[in-house]
Amino acid sequence: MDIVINISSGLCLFTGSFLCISGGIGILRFPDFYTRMHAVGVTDTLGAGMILIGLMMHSTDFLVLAKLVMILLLTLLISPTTSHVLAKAALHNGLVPELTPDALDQTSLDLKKKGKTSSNP
Amino acid sequence: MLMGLFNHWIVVVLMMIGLYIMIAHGNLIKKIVGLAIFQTSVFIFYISIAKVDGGTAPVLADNFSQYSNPLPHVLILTAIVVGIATTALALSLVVRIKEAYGSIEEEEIQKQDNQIQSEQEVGGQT
Amino acid sequence: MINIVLLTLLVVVAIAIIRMKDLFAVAMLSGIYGLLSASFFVVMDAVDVAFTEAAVGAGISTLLLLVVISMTGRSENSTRHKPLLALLIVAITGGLLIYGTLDMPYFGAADAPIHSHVAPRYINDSMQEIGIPNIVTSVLASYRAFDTFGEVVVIFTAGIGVLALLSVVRRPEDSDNIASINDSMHEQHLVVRIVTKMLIPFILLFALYVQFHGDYGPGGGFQAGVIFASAIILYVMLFGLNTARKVINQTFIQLIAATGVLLYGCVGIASLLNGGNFFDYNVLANDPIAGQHLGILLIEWGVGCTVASVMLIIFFSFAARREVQQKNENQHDKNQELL
Amino acid sequence: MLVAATLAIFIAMILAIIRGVAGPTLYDRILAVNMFSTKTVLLISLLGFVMGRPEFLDIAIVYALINFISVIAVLRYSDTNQFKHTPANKLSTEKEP
Repeated sequence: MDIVINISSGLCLFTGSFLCISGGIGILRFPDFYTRMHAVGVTDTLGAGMILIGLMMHSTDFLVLAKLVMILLLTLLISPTTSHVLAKAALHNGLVPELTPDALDQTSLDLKKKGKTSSNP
Repeated sequence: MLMGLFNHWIVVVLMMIGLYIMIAHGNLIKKIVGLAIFQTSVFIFYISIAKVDGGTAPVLADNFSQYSNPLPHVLILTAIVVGIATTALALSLVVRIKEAYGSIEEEEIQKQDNQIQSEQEVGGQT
Repeated sequence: MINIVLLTLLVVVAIAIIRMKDLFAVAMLSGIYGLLSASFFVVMDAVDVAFTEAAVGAGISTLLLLVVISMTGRSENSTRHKPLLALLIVAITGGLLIYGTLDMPYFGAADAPIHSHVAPRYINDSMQEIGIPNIVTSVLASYRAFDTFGEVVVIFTAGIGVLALLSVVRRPEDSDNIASINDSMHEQHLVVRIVTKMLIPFILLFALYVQFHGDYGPGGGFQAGVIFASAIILYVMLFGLNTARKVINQTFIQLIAATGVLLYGCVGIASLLNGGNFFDYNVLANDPIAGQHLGILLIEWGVGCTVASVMLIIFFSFAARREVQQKNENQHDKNQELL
Repeated sequence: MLVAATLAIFIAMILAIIRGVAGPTLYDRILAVNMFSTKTVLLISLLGFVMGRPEFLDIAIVYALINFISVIAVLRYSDTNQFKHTPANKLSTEKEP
C-alpha cells in the first residue's frame, strides 16, 4: 500500500513539475503577451493541481489535508479568473495581439485553399 | 567563511542598493521603494541571525527539541506592520506634493521652491 | 542551500528595480521582491514573519504603490543627480559594513551570543508560564506586551496622519458623479465580481481563523487584521467606494481603530487594578494560565481591530482622493470641450 | 521526488523573474508576478513537507489570496488614460506586420 502511494504521488509531482517548467519556458519563449498568457494560464492551474494532489497523498494529518484541498480549490477558482481579468485588461487598454484579425483571416483563407474548411465561416 | 557569512554580505548589498536608490534617484516614489528595500534588508538580517542549524519553527511540538530563536521574529513581525503604516504616510505625503507642485521629481520641486524664494527676495527689496 | 538561491534572486530583482524607469514595473517588481523575501522567511523558520510579509509586503504595499502611481504619473524622469558620488558613498559604506561582518558569528551557529541570553528562557519556560505552543505569540502578546502596545499606537498614529493629509470633504451631490465614474468600468467585469463575491466570505472567515488560531500556529492579530482589511479592499475595488461606504461606514471604522488601542490599554490597566504589573495577565483570572489565555485573546483582538481598521482608513483615504482627482480631471476635460 | 519538484519550481520561478525584468509590456510583468506567486504557493507547500513541518500551510493560502487581490488592483488602477497602450507611451518594440 505504501509503495502504491509513493509511486502515484511521485507521478503526480513529476507531472506537476514538468508542467511548471514548460509553463516557465513558455512565458520566456513565446512571442507576445497573449501567447505567453496562454502558456502560463493553461499550465499553471493543472501543474499546481498536480503538485497539490501529489502532496495530499503524502499528508498524514487531517488538518494538513484539508488545507491542501482548500489551496487546490482556491487555485482552481483564482487562476482562471486572473487570466481572464488580465487578458481583458490588456485588450481593453489597447494592447494589440501580434496575431491581428487580418492575419487570422489570412490563415483561414490559407486553410481553405488547402481544402480544409474552417469551423467559423 | 563564504557560506557562513554569505547571508550577511547579501544583506549589506541589498542595504546599499536601497541607499543608492535613496541618494541617486530624484523620483519620490522610487525613493520610497528604495526605502522599502533598505527596510527589507534589515528584516532579512534579523531573521537570518535568528536561524539555528537543525532548528525548526518556534511553534512547540512533541517531536522537536531544537528551535530557532523566536525573539527576532517578534521584533520583525511588528516592524513589518509598522513599516507599511509609515510607507502609507510617506505615500500620502507624495500625493500631497504632487497636488501642490504638479510633479514628484525632486529637482523640479527644488526649482519651483527656489523660484518662489527668489521672487520673494525681489519683492522684499523693492 | 535554498536560502542562497533566494537571496541571489533578491539581489537580481533589486538591481532590476534600480534600472527600471517605468514606475508601474517597479511596483510589480517590488511585489516579486516581497514574495521572495517572504519565501526566504519561511526557509529561515520564521513562519509568523513570512505570514505578515506575505500579506503586507506583497499585498497591501504593492496595492498602495499602484494607487499612488495611478495618481501621480507613471514614468520616472531620466535625470539622476551625481550617480558617481552616490556610488562612491555606497561603496565606502558597504565596504565598511562588510568589514564589520567578518567578526560576526557564522550563519546558523547554535553558540552565537544571540541564542544564549533570553531565547532559552522563552523556548524552555513559555509552555509552563503562558501555556500556548506558539512561542512567537507568547513573546509578542505577553512577555513583550508593552513593546507591542507601542507598535499598535504607532500604527494608529500613522492612520491618523494619513487621514489628516488626505481626507476630503464629501458633499452629498458628489456621490452621484463619482458613482457614474465607477460604473463605467464595473459593469464589464461580471466574472470577477461573481468570483469575488464567492471569495470575500471565505477571506473574512480565514482572517478570523488566523486571529484565533494564532496561539497554536502562525498567525495573530497583525496578520488577521491585514487579511480582514484586504477582503474589504477587494470589495471596494470592484464595487466602488460609495457602495463600500454604505456597507461599512468610515466613521465606524475610525471608531473601531480607536477602540482597538483602547481595549489593549484597558487590559494593562485591568491587570494593574488587580494588583499585578502593567500587562501582567497572571492576575486576570484565578488560574495564572487561564489569565494569560484571557489576556492574550483580548490583546490580539485589540491588535486585529486596530490593524484592520487602520489599513482600511489608509486605503479609503487614497481611493477617495483618487476619485476626487479623477472627477476634477473629467470636469476639466468637459470644460475644454465646451471652450 | 519532493526535492526534485522543489527544484523544478525554482527553475520556473527564475524564468518568471527573467520575464518580469525583461518586460517588454506592462502586462507581461503582471503575468510574471501572477505566475511567480502561484509558484510561491507551491514552493511553500513543498517546503513544508521537505522540512517535515507541513502544518504551516496557512501561509500558502494567504499567498493565493494576495495573488488575486493584486491582479484585481492592477485591473482597477490601470484604467486611467496613462495606461492606454497608445503608440505615444508604447514601451514595447512590437514588430509591424
